[in-house]
Amino acid sequence: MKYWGKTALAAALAIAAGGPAIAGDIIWARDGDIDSLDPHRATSTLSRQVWYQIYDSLLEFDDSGAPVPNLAKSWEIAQDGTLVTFVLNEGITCHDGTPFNADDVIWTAERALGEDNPSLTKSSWGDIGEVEKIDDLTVAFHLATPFGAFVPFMADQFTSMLCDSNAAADDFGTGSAIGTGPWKFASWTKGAEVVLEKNPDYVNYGRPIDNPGPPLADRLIMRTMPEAQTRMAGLRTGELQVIVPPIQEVKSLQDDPGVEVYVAQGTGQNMFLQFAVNRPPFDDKRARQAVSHAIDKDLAIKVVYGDIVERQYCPISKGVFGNDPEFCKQYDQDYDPEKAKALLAELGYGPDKPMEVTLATWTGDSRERMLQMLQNQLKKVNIVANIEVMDIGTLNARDTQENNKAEGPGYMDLMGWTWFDPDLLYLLWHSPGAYQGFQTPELDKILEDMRTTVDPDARKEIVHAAFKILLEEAGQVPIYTPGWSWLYAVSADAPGFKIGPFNRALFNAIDH
Amino acid sequence: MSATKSIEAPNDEPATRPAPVLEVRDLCTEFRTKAGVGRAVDGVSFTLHEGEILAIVGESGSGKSVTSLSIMGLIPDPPGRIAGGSVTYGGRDLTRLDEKALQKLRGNEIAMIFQEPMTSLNPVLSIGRQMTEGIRQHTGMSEAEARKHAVEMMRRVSIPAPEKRLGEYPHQFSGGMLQRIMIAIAMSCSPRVLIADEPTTALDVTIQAQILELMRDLRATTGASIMLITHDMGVVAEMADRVVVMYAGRKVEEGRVEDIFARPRHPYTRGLLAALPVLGTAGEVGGTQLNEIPGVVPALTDLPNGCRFSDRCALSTDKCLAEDPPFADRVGAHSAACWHSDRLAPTMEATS
Amino acid sequence: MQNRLEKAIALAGAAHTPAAGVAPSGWAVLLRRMGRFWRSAMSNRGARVGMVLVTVLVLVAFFAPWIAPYPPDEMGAGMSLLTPEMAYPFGTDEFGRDIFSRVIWGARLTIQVGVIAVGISLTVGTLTGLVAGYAGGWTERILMRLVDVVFSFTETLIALAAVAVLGPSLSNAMIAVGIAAIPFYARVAYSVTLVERNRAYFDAAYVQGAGHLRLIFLHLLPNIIPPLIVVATLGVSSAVLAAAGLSFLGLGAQPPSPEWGAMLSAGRDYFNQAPWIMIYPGVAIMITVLAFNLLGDGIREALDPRQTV
Amino acid sequence: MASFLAQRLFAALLTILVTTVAVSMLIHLVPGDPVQIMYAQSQGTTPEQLEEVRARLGLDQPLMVQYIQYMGRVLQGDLGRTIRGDQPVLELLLARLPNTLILATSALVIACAIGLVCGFVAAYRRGTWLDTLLMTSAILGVSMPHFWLGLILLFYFAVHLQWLPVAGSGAANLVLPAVTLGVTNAAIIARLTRSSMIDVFDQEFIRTAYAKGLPRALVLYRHALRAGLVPIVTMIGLQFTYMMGGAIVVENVFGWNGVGRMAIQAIFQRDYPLIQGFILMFAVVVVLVSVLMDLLYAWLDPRIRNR
Amino acid sequence: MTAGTILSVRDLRKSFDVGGGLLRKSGTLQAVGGVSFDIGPGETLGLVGESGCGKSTVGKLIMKLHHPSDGAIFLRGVNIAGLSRRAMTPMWRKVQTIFQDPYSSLNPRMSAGAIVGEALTIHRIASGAEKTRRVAEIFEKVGLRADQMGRFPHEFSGGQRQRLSIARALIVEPELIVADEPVSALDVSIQASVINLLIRLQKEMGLSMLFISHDMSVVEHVSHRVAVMYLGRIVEIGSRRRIFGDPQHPYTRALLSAVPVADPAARRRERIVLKGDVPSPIDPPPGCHFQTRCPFAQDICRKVLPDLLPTGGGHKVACHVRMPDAVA
Repeated sequence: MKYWGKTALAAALAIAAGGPAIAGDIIWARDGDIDSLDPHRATSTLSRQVWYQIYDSLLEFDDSGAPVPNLAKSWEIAQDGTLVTFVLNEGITCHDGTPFNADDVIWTAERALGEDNPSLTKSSWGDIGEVEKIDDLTVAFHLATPFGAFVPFMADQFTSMLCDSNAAADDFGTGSAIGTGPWKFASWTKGAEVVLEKNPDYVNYGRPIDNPGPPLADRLIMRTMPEAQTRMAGLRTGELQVIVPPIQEVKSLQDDPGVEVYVAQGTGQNMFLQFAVNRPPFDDKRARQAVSHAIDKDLAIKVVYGDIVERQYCPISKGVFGNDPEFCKQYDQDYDPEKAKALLAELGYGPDKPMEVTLATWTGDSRERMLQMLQNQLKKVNIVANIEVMDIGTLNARDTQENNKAEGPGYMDLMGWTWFDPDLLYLLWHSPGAYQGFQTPELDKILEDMRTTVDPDARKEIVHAAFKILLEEAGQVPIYTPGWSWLYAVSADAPGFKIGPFNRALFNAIDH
Repeated sequence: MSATKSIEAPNDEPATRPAPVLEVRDLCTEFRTKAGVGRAVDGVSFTLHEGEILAIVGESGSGKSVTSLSIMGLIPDPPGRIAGGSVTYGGRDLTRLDEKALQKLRGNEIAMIFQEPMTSLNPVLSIGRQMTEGIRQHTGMSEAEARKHAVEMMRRVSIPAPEKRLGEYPHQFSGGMLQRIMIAIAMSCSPRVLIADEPTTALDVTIQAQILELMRDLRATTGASIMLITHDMGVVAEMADRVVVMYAGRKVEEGRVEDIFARPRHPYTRGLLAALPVLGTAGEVGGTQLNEIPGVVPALTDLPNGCRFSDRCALSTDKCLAEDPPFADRVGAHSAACWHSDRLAPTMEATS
Repeated sequence: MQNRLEKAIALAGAAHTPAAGVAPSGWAVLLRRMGRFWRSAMSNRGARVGMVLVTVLVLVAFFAPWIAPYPPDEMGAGMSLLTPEMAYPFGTDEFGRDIFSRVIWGARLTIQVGVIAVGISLTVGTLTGLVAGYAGGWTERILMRLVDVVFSFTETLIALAAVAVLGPSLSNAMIAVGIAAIPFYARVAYSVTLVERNRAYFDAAYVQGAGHLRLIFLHLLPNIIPPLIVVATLGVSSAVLAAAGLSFLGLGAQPPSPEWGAMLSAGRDYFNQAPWIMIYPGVAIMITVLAFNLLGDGIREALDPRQTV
Repeated sequence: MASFLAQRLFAALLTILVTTVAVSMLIHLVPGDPVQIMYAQSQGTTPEQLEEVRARLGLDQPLMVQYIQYMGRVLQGDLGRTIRGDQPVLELLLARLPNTLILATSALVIACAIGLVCGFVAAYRRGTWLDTLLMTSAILGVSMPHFWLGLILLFYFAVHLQWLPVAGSGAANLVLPAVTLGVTNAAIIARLTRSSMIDVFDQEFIRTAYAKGLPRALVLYRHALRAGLVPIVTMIGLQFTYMMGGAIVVENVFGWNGVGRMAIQAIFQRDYPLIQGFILMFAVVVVLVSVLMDLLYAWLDPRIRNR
Repeated sequence: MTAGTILSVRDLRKSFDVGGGLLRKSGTLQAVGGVSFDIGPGETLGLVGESGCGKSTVGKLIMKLHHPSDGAIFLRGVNIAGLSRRAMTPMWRKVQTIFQDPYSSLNPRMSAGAIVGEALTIHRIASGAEKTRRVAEIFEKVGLRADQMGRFPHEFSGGQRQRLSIARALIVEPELIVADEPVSALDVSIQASVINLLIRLQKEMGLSMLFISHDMSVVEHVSHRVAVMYLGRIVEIGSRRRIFGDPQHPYTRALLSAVPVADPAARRRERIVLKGDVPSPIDPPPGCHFQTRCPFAQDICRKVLPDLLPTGGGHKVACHVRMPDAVA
């Protein structure tokens, strides 16, 4: 009796909340939710993909991956690379109607670099001394040392420009987010959906898409749908316009005339193995090399991903400055189980005394399957790997923990990073390192040089020197690229989708 | 006790006997159990006459309760069913009536009360509801009229403050009160027959006395016939006009109450009477032994051949073991199912 | 009166087994009476079916290495995603692993889950309920209040909390499921103990001068065991279900463990192309759970024919 | 009745109190450093920041103080903030709770509708082929893992036949999860109803009702059902708790955006404030429902009502 | 209390807390409110009363199955009222009990022999073959066969079970037996044999017995002396002859006249039918507890609780309006 009433009410509410697809709405179904829309507080691709729709950076990447003007119409490097001055475009307005100017840039930079609550990627900004307002539309960044990656970083999503009106909100990133981008934040229901609305005042200065003005559609909705098959069904019934397709279904989708499958190229993503190097067995490079020799990376990739990912040879991804498969192959441990066994035998492991290790990764995509492949291959050289799959945050913590643990079984994990520049190597492997893992004084020195070297050719030499150490020592064993969130299946009745460089999803030109 | 009438004297003249109200003929009721089919009632016949109290007496497992439920058509099916015989009331065979017709009779012309007043009333319905629903069902009275009638009935069974108590629930009453209410419910449509199945067994002796008195009064004022089912020979002696004794699903003896107690014609009846300590008759402690009946009541699925009492009977002969004694009217209306009835009476005389 | 009838029949039907001598204890007798109890349980059709299934399951688990044509995690045993055929009766998964072999090996894990989880809850629960029911007073109040508190959380939540703390793994899931079910056993043990304690035979033993241990272990325990057998049998099915559920959510068994819940969870990505990956483990779970349910129901019925289901 | 309810309320409060103790201590049972696990982000957090977090969560205080502080916050409605996204836990939970309640309630309605009817019919027709059929289905239903049933239903009705939408949180989306959760629980209710009703049918007052000449329908409805309802209501209260537990799994299968799905995410993300909040809220809901059921029970059973 | 007294009960009281919960205590049920009596060697005291009068509680108090709230229980001169369980253990060799329900009083998981012989083990009286011998002996004594020792309770009939219960009580050779409604669950035909057995054994073994029953006829048959209880108190106590022949308390009279007599000729005797029910022991009426139902109640009865006073010849009655001109 009372239940019926309640249910009827519930049904009414539910109908109001959901319902069939509405023209003008682009619904993008993904396997996970954002963490936050604060670019200083979240790092996940799922979050970045969304806030990229809301905020612009000073610069943008063009289709070739080169930095081009965006919010800033020009930039100038002076004083041997220690002073970078940006001139902003006129007439840009924030979503709340206030004009976008130098104050917003300074507010953003100071927020990211300040002591209170610094950006998680603070170190990637470079050693910035001061951000100076020259006039309303001119901002100067004073660097302590020259920093080769500074300019391209200003095209990254981690340097998205936030409007200073965000300061008034106490729920910035979760309940409000004011930027200048093509879409305005409307609402976020954690676990369910993020709703963005078209910014009618948007002018496209740098985004690599053929639409100079505001987006064509009215709303962009990111919906969390963990079950891959339901995303598929939703796409096929027209309820959804864009989905993250399950890898297993890519083939069938490619054959479907009603669906277009986009595979991001030049994502900057790389998937690699790393080890807890501060204790046995992986404190010995032979153990690491043995692992690398033991795994048939090509086969594993083929079984798990087919041909939608490619083999990665270098510590940084294809499409990123310095990537050179031919160079890297020289130092790579090719598939050679016998050699692996021999190395292990040197260390005292064999059929009677298998090496027991933990093999971890984070949840999602088909990484768990990848681990099962690796596990299976390792078993053949008497390495018994126990798989652990966890949340990315947990994995990050775990890696650091494992590197600081003196006891316990060997530990390695399949990790992934996405970056637009080899400066990533500094972040990962310069002591203390993101995970306080592999590091050598020699490598430290090389990476420091890499940061301050601006000349491309010289910088490339240095990058390669770093590669050589990492690969020979098997401190980082590259496996494949890309690694996550790089597939988009788009309904044919929503044409106009595009993936920009470094996996930027662009919805500005979708007509639905 | 002394015998006041000679054995041979006819006890009753058919002409003086009141008209029969309910006639049970060759009633058979079966139950299916895991151990097999058991005949809880096997070929029982008797007649209930206008205005009389007929006691059906027997120990547990004798089939007396099943008999009463069979008459009411309340045998749960499955596992039970009436396998044969007839129950004639008002010219109709109740065993052949459909459910609708039975409903019209139950509680209206034939009413029943049960052993446990506490569990025989619905704990979640008010007394008023449980009293009026039957009245309304049979008389078509309005709720208000039915309540008035219910109050009247409660008054008749001496429930104080009946108007107030109508709204109360069974747990707020004592056992004796509830049995009064059960009787009030049963009598509320002025039935011609009241079947009382062990109505006082669950009650204390002083309450029992109240209830028995009430039933006697009701019989006197309404003229209803009462079929009293009990295991208590004392109650039988106090209440009954006539008695049917049952053992293992069979009627073993029938007769007027005085005759049964004075000159039982079945060894089982005699044994029961002798097993009972009678108030005010005891000598020195240990001076008199109570009569023992050896053995136990047989299982209905595993009955002895011949007479069902044969394995416990002191008088048992080969004939008893081989042949089931028929129920024969030997001496007028006092009769028994025993090959040796005639050997009994003198023995009884001798010991009493 | 039907009951009275049955009682009478049971009474009369009771006979034989005249073993002379004074039996030493309730335990020996319990064991001896198990046979009778067993036969009576097995007279129920459902229980027989359940028993056969359980036996098959146990045999399969025990002889898994001989029954399964391939090791459970052998990749490339066959081509990936093969439809069921003679060589791969349940087909193969994305790694070419033989689903049939994995399901067979999974039986071991399932038995393990059942034994360990039920072992935990049965032991702890029975002792808690028994002690609470026997001791009475404050011991009883505190123990049973605690049990009530835990009971009101439902198994799933407790299991989730335990896994949240301990981290996901099959053994943690087993422990979690075991702990979560304790109140159930404790309540049954408690209520049965109360009933038995209030039976006159307990008072009789008490006034014979029997000590605490004698009263608890010789008089009470053997009498509360039969209903607990029912609870434990049915408990196996809920433990198997709960553990599979946790594995399904990724909170239990980790890859490449052929645990059925985990297999099912992994298989759903392939439902369109290879439904068998998901179907067979699901069927296996269902049959196992069904088997223990049937068996438990049958035993219950043998104990209390009125509770026929 | 007042004393009955007072007693029940006392028990309810006690349950919640014990829960708060358990919940506040939960974090200490975590092997390793919970703060590090929780707050590790991509580029590491400095030890100072971790210390600050520790202080903020009060983890550097003695246990008793921690508990008192925790209770102080809880009583002000502050269940802390999530690690991921830094959102207030209570708000998040409350935003999603209705979804879970809707799911559990709809499932309960389905379960009751099917379960009560089937159980009643089976009890009434005890021993017949209909009883056997119903009870065989019921035992199959009880044995069905609901995540499996859910997936099969999902794939068949939503993915394969495309009869029902898969995206969103509309009424049509509620159908499959509610049915999944409802059907398996219907089997349980059917079994319990049957045995409860059989008990009632065997009661002597039913015989009395027939002996009064009441028609069968009236006896079944007024006498049997009313009396049988009392234990069944208690049982349904318990079922609701199971539904809440089951919802956790089913929400994950169907992507229904309730607290259960958030809880699982929180467990994967080791978002302890959220996990703690979830457990506490769950306990409160369960306790409230059971108090509600006690009320209903007391109202249905005059033995308690008039005490 | 005389030297030969086996059991002497003095002002025994027992109350129970009832209802209520954690928050409030709703009341006290005075089950036994000051009961005193003696039992001599070889004597049977019948304790009669209606349900709820406290007669079973008295039995349980004497067996120490309940702990008395107040008063003394002298068993062979030893006050057992305050004894701990441990201290009581040897006393249980002196006093034993027979229970009402032949079904629940025997542990279904133990063989008949084990049930009967348990006390021998507990009190370290006998073990092994000696134990078996003694169990066999007592089996024969109560009319069971020694070869039935290995059987289980469910294999015995109700009457046989009650014999087992008797055997269990007698194996420690007690001096006093508390028999709590030992035959009321049995069919009439079985009842007789158990009563006969009890009387025979009592004589043979020189037992004293407290025979608790609601059945006046049975009590009359087995008792030397009889005590009548009403609402937790003894209202009349005396020899069987006095109680049944010349009852002084109106309640005793009413009780006797209420018993149906298995003789149709006795129908026309005069009867006292009491009105109403027994009041609740949680809230007994003021003054004499019986005053609410007593046909002879006077003002004093409504105010003063009468003491149990001797009237001579060991007979005592608790009534203000003693009934000199008994109508009997």
